[in-house]
Amino acid sequence: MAKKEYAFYPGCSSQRGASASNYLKSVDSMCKTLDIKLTEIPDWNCCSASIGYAEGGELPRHVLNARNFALAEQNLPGQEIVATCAACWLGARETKERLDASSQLMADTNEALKEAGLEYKGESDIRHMVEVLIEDFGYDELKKPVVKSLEGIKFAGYVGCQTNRPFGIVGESFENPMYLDKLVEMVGGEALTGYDQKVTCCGGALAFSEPDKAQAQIKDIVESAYDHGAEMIVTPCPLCQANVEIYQGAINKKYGKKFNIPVMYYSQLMTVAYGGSAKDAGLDGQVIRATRLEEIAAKR
Amino acid sequence: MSNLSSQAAAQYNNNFLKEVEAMVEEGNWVKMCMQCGVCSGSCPTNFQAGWDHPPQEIFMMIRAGKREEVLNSQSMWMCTSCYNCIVRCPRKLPITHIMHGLANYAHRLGLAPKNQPTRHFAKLFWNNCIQTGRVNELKLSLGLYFKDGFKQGIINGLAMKDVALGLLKAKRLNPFELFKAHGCKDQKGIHAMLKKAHEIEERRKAIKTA
Amino acid sequence: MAVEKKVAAYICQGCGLGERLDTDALVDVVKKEGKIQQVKPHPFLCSSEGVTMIQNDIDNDGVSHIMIGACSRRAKTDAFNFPSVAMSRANLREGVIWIRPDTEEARETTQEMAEDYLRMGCAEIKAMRQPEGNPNTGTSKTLLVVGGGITGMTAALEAAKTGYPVVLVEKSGQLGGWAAKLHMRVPSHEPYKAPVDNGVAGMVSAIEADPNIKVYLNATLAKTSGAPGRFQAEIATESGSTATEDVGAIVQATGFELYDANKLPELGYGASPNVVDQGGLEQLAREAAERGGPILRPSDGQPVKSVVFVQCAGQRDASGTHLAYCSGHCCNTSIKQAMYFKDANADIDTTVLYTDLRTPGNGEDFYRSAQEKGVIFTKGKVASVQPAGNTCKVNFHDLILDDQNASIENADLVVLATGQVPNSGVNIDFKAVEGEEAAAEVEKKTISILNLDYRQGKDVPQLKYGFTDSHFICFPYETRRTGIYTAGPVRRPMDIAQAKEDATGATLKAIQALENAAIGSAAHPRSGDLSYPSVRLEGCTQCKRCTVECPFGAIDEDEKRYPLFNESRCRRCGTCMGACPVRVISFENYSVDTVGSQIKAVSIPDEFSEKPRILVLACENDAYPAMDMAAMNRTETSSFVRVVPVRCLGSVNTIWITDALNSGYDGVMLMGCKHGDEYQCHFVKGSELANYRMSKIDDTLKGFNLETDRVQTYEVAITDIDRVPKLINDFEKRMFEIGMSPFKGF
Amino acid sequence: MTEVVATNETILVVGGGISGMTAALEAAETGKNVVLVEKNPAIGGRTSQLYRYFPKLCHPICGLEINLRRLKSNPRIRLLTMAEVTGITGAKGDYTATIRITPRYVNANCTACGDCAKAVGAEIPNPFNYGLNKMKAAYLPNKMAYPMRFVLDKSIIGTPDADKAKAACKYNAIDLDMQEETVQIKAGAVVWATGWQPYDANKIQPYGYDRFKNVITSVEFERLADPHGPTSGKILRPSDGKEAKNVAFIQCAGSRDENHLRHCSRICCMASLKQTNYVEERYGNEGKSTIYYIDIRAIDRFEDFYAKVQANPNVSFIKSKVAKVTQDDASGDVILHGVNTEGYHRYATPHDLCVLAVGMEPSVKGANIPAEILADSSGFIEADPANGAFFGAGCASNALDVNRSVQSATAAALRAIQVVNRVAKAEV
Repeated sequence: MAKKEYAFYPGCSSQRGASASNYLKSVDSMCKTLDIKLTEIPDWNCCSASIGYAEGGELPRHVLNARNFALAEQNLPGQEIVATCAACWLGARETKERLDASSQLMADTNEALKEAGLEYKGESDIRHMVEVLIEDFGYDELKKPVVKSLEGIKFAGYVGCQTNRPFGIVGESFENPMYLDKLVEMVGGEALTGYDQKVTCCGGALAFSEPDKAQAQIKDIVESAYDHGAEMIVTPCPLCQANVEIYQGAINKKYGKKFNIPVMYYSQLMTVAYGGSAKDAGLDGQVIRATRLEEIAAKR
Repeated sequence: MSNLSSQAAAQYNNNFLKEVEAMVEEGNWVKMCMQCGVCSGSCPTNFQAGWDHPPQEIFMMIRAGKREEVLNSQSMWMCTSCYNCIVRCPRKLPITHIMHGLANYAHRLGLAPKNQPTRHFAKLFWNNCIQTGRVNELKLSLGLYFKDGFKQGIINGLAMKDVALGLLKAKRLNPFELFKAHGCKDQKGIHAMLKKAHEIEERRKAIKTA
Repeated sequence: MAVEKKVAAYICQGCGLGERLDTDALVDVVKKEGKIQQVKPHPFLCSSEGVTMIQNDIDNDGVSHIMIGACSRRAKTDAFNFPSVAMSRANLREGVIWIRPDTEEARETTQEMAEDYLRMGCAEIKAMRQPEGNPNTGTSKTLLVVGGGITGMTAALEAAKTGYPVVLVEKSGQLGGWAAKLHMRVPSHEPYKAPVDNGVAGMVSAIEADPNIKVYLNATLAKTSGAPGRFQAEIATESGSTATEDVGAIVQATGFELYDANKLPELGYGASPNVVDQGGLEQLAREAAERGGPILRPSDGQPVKSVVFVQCAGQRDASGTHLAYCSGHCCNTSIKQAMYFKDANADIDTTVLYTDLRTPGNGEDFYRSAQEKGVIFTKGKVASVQPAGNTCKVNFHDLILDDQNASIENADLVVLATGQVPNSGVNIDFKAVEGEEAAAEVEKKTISILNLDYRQGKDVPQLKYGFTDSHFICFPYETRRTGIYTAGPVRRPMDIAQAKEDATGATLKAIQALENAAIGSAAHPRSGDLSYPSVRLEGCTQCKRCTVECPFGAIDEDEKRYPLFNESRCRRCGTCMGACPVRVISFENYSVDTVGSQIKAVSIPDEFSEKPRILVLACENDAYPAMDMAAMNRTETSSFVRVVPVRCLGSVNTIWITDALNSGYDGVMLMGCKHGDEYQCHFVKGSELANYRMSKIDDTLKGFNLETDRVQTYEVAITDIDRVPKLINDFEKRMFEIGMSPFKGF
Repeated sequence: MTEVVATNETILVVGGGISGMTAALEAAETGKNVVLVEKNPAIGGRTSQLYRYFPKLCHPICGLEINLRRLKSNPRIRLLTMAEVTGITGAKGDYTATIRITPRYVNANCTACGDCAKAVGAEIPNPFNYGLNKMKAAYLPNKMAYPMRFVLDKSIIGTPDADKAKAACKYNAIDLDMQEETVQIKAGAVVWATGWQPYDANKIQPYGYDRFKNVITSVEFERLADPHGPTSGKILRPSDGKEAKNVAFIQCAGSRDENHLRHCSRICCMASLKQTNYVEERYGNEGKSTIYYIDIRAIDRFEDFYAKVQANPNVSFIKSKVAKVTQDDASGDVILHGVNTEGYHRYATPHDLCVLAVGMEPSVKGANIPAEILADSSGFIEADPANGAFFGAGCASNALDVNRSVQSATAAALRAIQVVNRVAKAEV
C-alpha cells in the first residue's frame, strides 16, 4: 500500500493530557498500521470551535482557521489537512468555504494574517480522518490489516452532529449515516443498525454551560444504546465521546440510572482489530473501561 | 408622537430587519424564511426550559421589528450547533450561523441576557483559546465553575469532582496545565492578527450602516 | 341508398364457450326464434380466420346486419370492427359463463342465459338501421369569438393560425380587456424573477394585421341562433345597425370584473384614496411609468414609502357575505405588484399579509424572488384598515406570533386583493327565491351575453358562482351547449397564462365542433356517432318534455309548437327518447324498439318453474363495465338476470319497464350514475331524470298491484365491481321472497 | 415487423396517459392522423391508478372508459404500446422519430381468457399497485387495460414458465420468439405527454420512507383505497395489515424545497384533502386524519372542498413542516415530530400510518428527452418557439392537476394541428 501523507490538525482536545488524548493515541497507532504519515501542522492554533461565535465574531474566527491553512501551505505544501476532531474539521471547512465564496472575506483575512507574517493562498484542503479512511482507502482496504475480530461485541454507532451535518461523509445521509456500522462490521463487531439516537445531539458545548439540558439528551443517547442491547458506544467525535462518557455518573444520580457503558473511538476499535495493544489503542484513557476490548487486545 | 405609539409604529416596519441584514452574520437570509417551522421542530433544545423563541419565530419577530424581544432572547444561546436546522431548511437558510450571529450581535450591544451561562462560557472559551492560541481545558472548566464567585465555584467544582477525577485517572485532565499550559509559540502574531481582524470587521460594519 | 337488409349471426366457441354451452342448441335458437337463417358457429371467432369469414359475408354475400354471440361488446373491439354494417353483440362470455359456476347443476340455467342473450341480440339487430349521419348540417367554418381580452384575442389568433376565419366581437372600444390595464404581468416562462410586459400590444397588432380576423368593437350580440356549423349571430354595432354573421362555432371569452371593493368598508376602501384594489394599483403603476417616476400616494401625491397588500380581500369568505372561492391569481399578482415597488426602490417597505400563500408550480420561484428583493410576507388575518390622514393603520391577527392585536401603522398605500367575478350573462337555471341577495343576483345577471334564441335560455348554463365551467375533471370542455365553448376567467378563476392555454384548447374544441357538424357526426362524448334523433311529428302531443329535458338545449319549438330538433346540437344521449310519453323519438340504431324488442325476446319460464327473470338496464359507461370487470374476477352472479346496456339512464322509456312487467319479468333494476350536485352522469341530467321518472312508476306498479320492490333504481360507479353482483344477487333473493310475478304466460 | 403508416401530416403523441390520450383523441376527432406511443403495455397512465378525483370524488376510470370508447371507434389513431421514442430528428413539419418496441410475447390472438396466468408459477411485483402486491409473470396490466391483452414478463422468457404459458394458450397467442424492434416514423408535429413521476421519497431522509414500513407515498395510498387495489380498498398499513384509522399526511414532501424540488407540485394539497375522505369513507368517525402543511393551496372553487374538509371534525390541520418521523418499534406506529408554527406548539404525535404527499417531477426530465428542446430548471418543457413543432402537454410541461392537464393537452393538439395543416397546404 502506497504511503499516504497528510498535514495533521489534531486540535486542542487531542493533545497530551487533554480530554481526547486517547483518541490521538489510537489514531497514531491506526495510521501506523495503514502506513499513513501524519505531520502535525507546526504551531497550529485553536479553531475556536462553534462556541467561539459570541465573543469572536465572524472574521476573527475565519482568521484563526486561515492561520492553520497558511501554516500548512507554507510548511507542508501540497498536503491535505486532516482533522480528527469534528469541531476542528467543521470550523475549518466552514472558513474555507466562506473564503472561497467571498474574495472580500479572503482579502480581509489575508490583511489580518499579514500581522502574523502569513498568507493563505486558498490551496490546502481540509478533511476529516473518517473521510480519509473511507474515501482514500475504502472498507476493503481498511479490512486487510485486521488480525483480531471484535466478534460478539455489540456496538451502538453514535455519529452525533458535526461529523454528520452540515457536510457529513459523502454518500451518507444526515438522518441515518451508516459508516460507523460498516466500520464496526469491518472489525468483526456487531453493529446495532436499529440504534435510533445515532445522530442525536449530545449538547455539545452546552454540556458545560447548561449541564441539565445536555445531560437530558445524553441520557436518551445512552438509554437507547442499552435498549438496543449495546455493550459499547462508538463515535468519531471527541466532544461526543467526552460528553457521553463522563456524565454517565451524574446522570445516574439525577435520573436513578445505572449507566456504565464504555464510549469508544472508531480508531480504538481498529487499532485493537489491527492487533495493537490496549496501550496503543489508548484503552487506558477510558473513564469507563472497555474490559472486553482490553481482553481482546491482551490476546496474543 | 407618544413613546408608546412610536413603539407601535416601529412594529412591522423593516428597520430592524435592515439592521440585522447589515450587522448580523448571514443576517441577509432572514427575509427568505417561509415560516414552515422545520427548524423549530428540528432543534434539540427547544423543548427545554428557558428556550423562549424557536428560530423561525425569531425570524418572524425580526421581520415584525421586535428588536428588544429578539436581542434580549435566551433562544440564540440555546444553540448546540447541531446543524439539524440547516440541513432540513427547505430554503437553505444558514440558520445555525444566523442564530450565532444574533447572539454575537446581542452580546456586543450588551443586550444579551445577563449571566446567561452559555454567553459567559462562550466568552471564557474565546479568551481562553486566544490567550495562548490553544484551549486550556482545566482553566476553562475552573473559569466556568467560578463564574458566580468563589463559594459557588467550589460547589460547582465539587459537583463535578467525579468527572474531573475520572478524567485525571484516565490522564485526560492534567493538573499541571494550570502552571505550564499548552500553547502556540507565536502568540504575539496571533494576538496582532486577531486585533487586526476585529478592526477590519468594525470597519466593514461601519461602512454597511453608513 | 339504404341497401336491402341481410342479417347474419355468428357464434363463438372460444374461451370455454364451446365447452360450457351447447352450440347446436344455440344455433337452433337463433334460427327458430331469432329468425336468422344464416348462423355460423366458429371455434375462435375473433381470430383472423373468424374475422375474415365475417368480412367475406359482408363483402361478397351482401350481409348488412350482423349479430355476434361472443364476448362483451367492450372486448376484442379491434377484431370485431365492421364499420360498414350494423352490429349487435350478445355477451356470452363476461355476461354468462364467466359469472356462472362450471357445474352440472348450473349447466341448464347457464344455457338458458346464453340462449336469451342470443334472442336479445337477434331482436336488437333486426330493429337496428345503420346510421348514415345527420343530413341537416351546416358548413360554416367561421369562428365567433365573444370578448377581446387576452383570452378572446388568443382564441382569434390561434383559430386564424389554424386556417379558420374569425369574427371577434368586443363590447368596449378597444381590444386588450383586463390585461391592457396591467402595467406588467406575471412571468410564464423562466426566469420567474420579475414582472414582464403585458404582451397586449403585440397581440392587438397581430389581430389588426390578420385579414382572416374581422373585429367588431363597441359591439354586442343581439341574437344568436342556429346550431354548430350554421349559427347566425346578429351583432349590434355602435352605429345602431345590426350586422349578421354566419358562424360555425362560438368561443365565449367574456372575462371577469373585480369584486366590488366598496363592499369592503371595513378594509378602508372608499374611506381613503390610499386604499386601492389590484386594478387601482396597476393604474397607479402605469401613471408612474408614464411619468417616469415613483408610485405616488393618491391622497397627496407623495412617493409611497410603505405599502401593505391584503390578500383574500372579500374572498375565501365562509360567512357567505363575499366570494366563497379563491381567485387563484391574486397571490402572484400581489407579489408582482410588490416588485413594482422593490425594483424601483429597495427601501420601500412592502408587506404581504396572507393566510395561505398560493403560488403553485414555478410561482414558487416568483415568491422566492420577491423575498430576495425584500418583500416581507406575514401570515396574518386582516381585521380592519383604519385611514388616518395620509396613511392607514392595518390591524391584523399575526398567526405566527399569535398576536391578536398586531398592526402596521403609517402605511402609505393599502392594496386589496379582491377576486374575479365572471361576466357570464344570464343564469338560466336561476330559481327565483325570496331575499334581497337573490333579487340582487337576478338583477345583476339579467344582461345576456349571447342572447341565444334557445328554448332553454339566452346564455350557457353556469356551474357555480356564475362561472360556466364544465363539471367534469377529465373533460374540461364538456359544454352543455354544443358548439359553444367558454374560456378564460368566465369559465373559472385564472391568471393570464392559464387563460391563454384555456383559449387555445377551447378554440380546438370549437373547430372540432364545426368540422363534425359538417359531416353530421356527434360531438363529445359520442364523437363519431352518426346516429341522430328523428321524430314522428304526426304522433307528437306537444307535451314539451323533450324540449324541456334535453340536457343540451338541442330542441326548440317551431311556430306550430312542435319540437324542432337541431341535430347538430344533439349529443345522442337519448334523454328525449326516454322522456317521450308517445315514443315518437328514435335513433336509427337505438330506439324504443331496439331495446323493447330485446326485452320481449327473453323467454319467460312459467310461474311454477321458480326461475325469475330480472331485467337490468345499465348505463353503458359505468354500470356495464363494472359488470364486465366483476366477470373478469369470475364473481358469481344470478343466472336469472338479463342485462341491457343503455346509452344513458336518461334514455330509458318507462314503456320498457311496463312492457317487462306485463310480459312476466319479476323485477327491473336500473343502474345509472350518481346524480345531484356532484353528478357523474356525462349527459348531465340523464340519471337524475331517470330517477325522477322511476319515482313515478310506483303508481303503475300499484295499478298492476305489484310490489314496488320489483322496480329499483341504483347509483352505480364503475368501481363497484363487488357491489354490483351483490346488488343483483340480493335483488334475486328479494324476488324469491315476494314470489314470482303473476303476469307470466299472459 | 410492426407496420406504421405516417407522413409529415401525422401528429406523433408520446405518452398514453390522460394528457396523451386527450391530445391524440382531440386531434383525431378533428380529422388528423395520429400515432400514439405508450411505453407501458396498456394506456391510461397515472390517473388510471387513482381511486377518486378531487374535488368531485368521481372515479378516473369512468373518464378512461369514455376515452377508450373514443379510441376504439376512431380509425385515425395508431396505438403503439410497450414502445418508447428513443430519438427525434428533423424540424417543424418534418420530423423523424425512432421508436423502440419491446416484445410483449403475446400477439393479437389473445382473448384475455387468463389461461396463461393460471399456468405460470412465477410472481413479480405489480407495478400498477406500485409493488404493494405481487402478480403472476403472465398478466393483464389491469382490469381496464387497453389493449385488453396479456403480457409475459421478460423475466420468465427462457424459463419453463414461459413454455407452460405457451402450452396453456389455446389460441396460439403466445409468441416466445418476439424480438425487440425499432421503427422510424415521420411526423409533422410532436406532442410530448410523458407525464409525471412521484419524487423519490427515499431522498427525503427525515421522513424515513426507506426505514419505516408505515410511511408510504400519496400515490401508494390511492392504491390502498381503491377496490381494484392490493387490499381491495381496505386501508391496511403495510407493516402488520392493521386497519389504519389514524392517518397523517405530510405536505410538501419534496416540493417547495431547495434540497429536493424547487417548485410547488400544485396537486398535493388537494390530493391529501381528498384522501382524508378515503379514511372517513372506510372508518367513519373512527377514521381520523391530520394534515401537516405550510400553505394549503386549494385554488379557485377547490376552496369549497377545503372548507368542507376543514369543517369535518375528523380532520385536523397543523401548520408545520414536519421535522422528522420516528417509529415506535413496539406498536409499529409512526411518530411525527415538529412544531405547530401558529403560536409555537411542539408535538410528537403517533399515527397508524403516515402518507407523504410526494412532489411531482417530469417522468422524462427535459435533459433526457431525445430531442433538442428547451426545458425549465425543474425539467418541465417550456412553451418556447425554439422548440419548433415539439409541444409539451400535461405534466411534462408543468405541475398540473388532471383538469389542467387535459386543457394543456387540448391546446397542444391545436398547436400540432396548425403545423400539419400548414404542411397539408404546402403539399397540395
